[in-house]
Amino acid sequence: MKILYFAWLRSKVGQSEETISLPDDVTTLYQLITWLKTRGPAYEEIFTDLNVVRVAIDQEHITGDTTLEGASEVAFFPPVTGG
Amino acid sequence: MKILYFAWLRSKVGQSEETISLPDDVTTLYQLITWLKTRGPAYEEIFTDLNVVRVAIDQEHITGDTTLEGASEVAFFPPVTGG
Amino acid sequence: MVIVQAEIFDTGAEIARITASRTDIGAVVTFTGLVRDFNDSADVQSLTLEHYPGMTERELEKIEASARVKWDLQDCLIIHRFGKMELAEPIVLVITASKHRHDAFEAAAFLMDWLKTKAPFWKLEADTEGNTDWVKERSSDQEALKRWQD
Amino acid sequence: MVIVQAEIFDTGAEIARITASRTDIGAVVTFTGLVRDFNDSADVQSLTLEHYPGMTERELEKIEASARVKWDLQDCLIIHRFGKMELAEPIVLVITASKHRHDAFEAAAFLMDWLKTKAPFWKLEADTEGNTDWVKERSSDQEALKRWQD
Repeated sequence: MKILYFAWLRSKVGQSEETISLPDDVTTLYQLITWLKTRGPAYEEIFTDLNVVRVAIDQEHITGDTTLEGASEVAFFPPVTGG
Repeated sequence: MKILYFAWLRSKVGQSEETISLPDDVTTLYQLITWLKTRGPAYEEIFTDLNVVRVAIDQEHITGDTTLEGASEVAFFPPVTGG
Repeated sequence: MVIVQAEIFDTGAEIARITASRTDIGAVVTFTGLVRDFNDSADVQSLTLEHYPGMTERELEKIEASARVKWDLQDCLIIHRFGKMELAEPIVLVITASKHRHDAFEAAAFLMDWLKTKAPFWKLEADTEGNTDWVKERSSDQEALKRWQD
Repeated sequence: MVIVQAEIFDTGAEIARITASRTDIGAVVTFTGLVRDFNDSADVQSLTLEHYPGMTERELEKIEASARVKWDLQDCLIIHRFGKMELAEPIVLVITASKHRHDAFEAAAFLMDWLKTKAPFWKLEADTEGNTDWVKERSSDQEALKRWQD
């Protein structure tokens, strides 16, 4: 699964994109976030306040928890600030 | 006094501008219109329905009757139709 | 600035002139009105705009001043043509430049509503057979202007 | 049409392209957003816009389609730049062409309110001393968008 980070989330994590193999027990978005937070302090930090993190799965905005079944791309980013 | 006509009022009267000497008893706008109507059928016609005639005195819109004292230019035109 | 002219104008050139060497403008809105092929008549071929030289400029300058009082504008331009115009030619241009987009949008819409109802211009349309017709005042335009009245 | 590009665009050229050889357009509204010298930071020197390639285009195409449903538009163009932009450079362009001015104005204002709040772009401002700062979401922009919700 491809994970994308934008703006300050990208700066903190230090990369814009990574491809990961999900553990079997990670099947929903919240489980993914919880699992990502175990991967180091930068991940811990970007997901501290989920009010300032937006999510898109396969390029569609998501609010709330949802299954990751069939998803190939999950993106995390701050609220957009437009043009 | 200079009298100006625009759009279809100009077409009917057949001129865009004329300079007239007002009779002594013509001192207000309504008196001017009444007097102009005596000058021929074209004038009679353009002033038949005053709801469709607009007036400016010295390039300021006027509604209702008013004195012509000090005025040098009276313009008659239909409601404007813009750009 | 207000310009009343017979010549065609170029919207792009006017935007460039307004924004040139300025760094305090965040939003530029332009409205360009064009001659289109149907209006009151079934098939408009050309349009002739008669105006009241002198009064037209005065009135446009007054409304530009009003817009600058109502909204925070860095610049404002009105160009209005008179005389004969062919299909697809530009008739009127409003450009508003502001720090913020809402001021630019609102001021441009206000100016256009005013220009369509109050500016001393009269339209004569000619169809493909050469018939001409003075365009009537439209009540929808008068309604549009009402929303700006305090 | 939606274009997401790094290159500078020319508003005048885009207007010309949209109106060329058409006689059914009565009103063209353009909105051009420019980099200006103060925003969140005291003195902005340049702006870098990050976007989400693929998703950005999809989202812009969706909102363009919405605008074409809500209003009677003859044409509609959105150009949005990404990457680094210097002071006074254009960032975003919306052009709406319609028979009637209200459709053109409303659609352009709607698209800009949406672009300012919903389009997947993130702004990084750099000041004269080289400090950079991610721009925060603004509640005034969110408020602006609310007026379009049914």
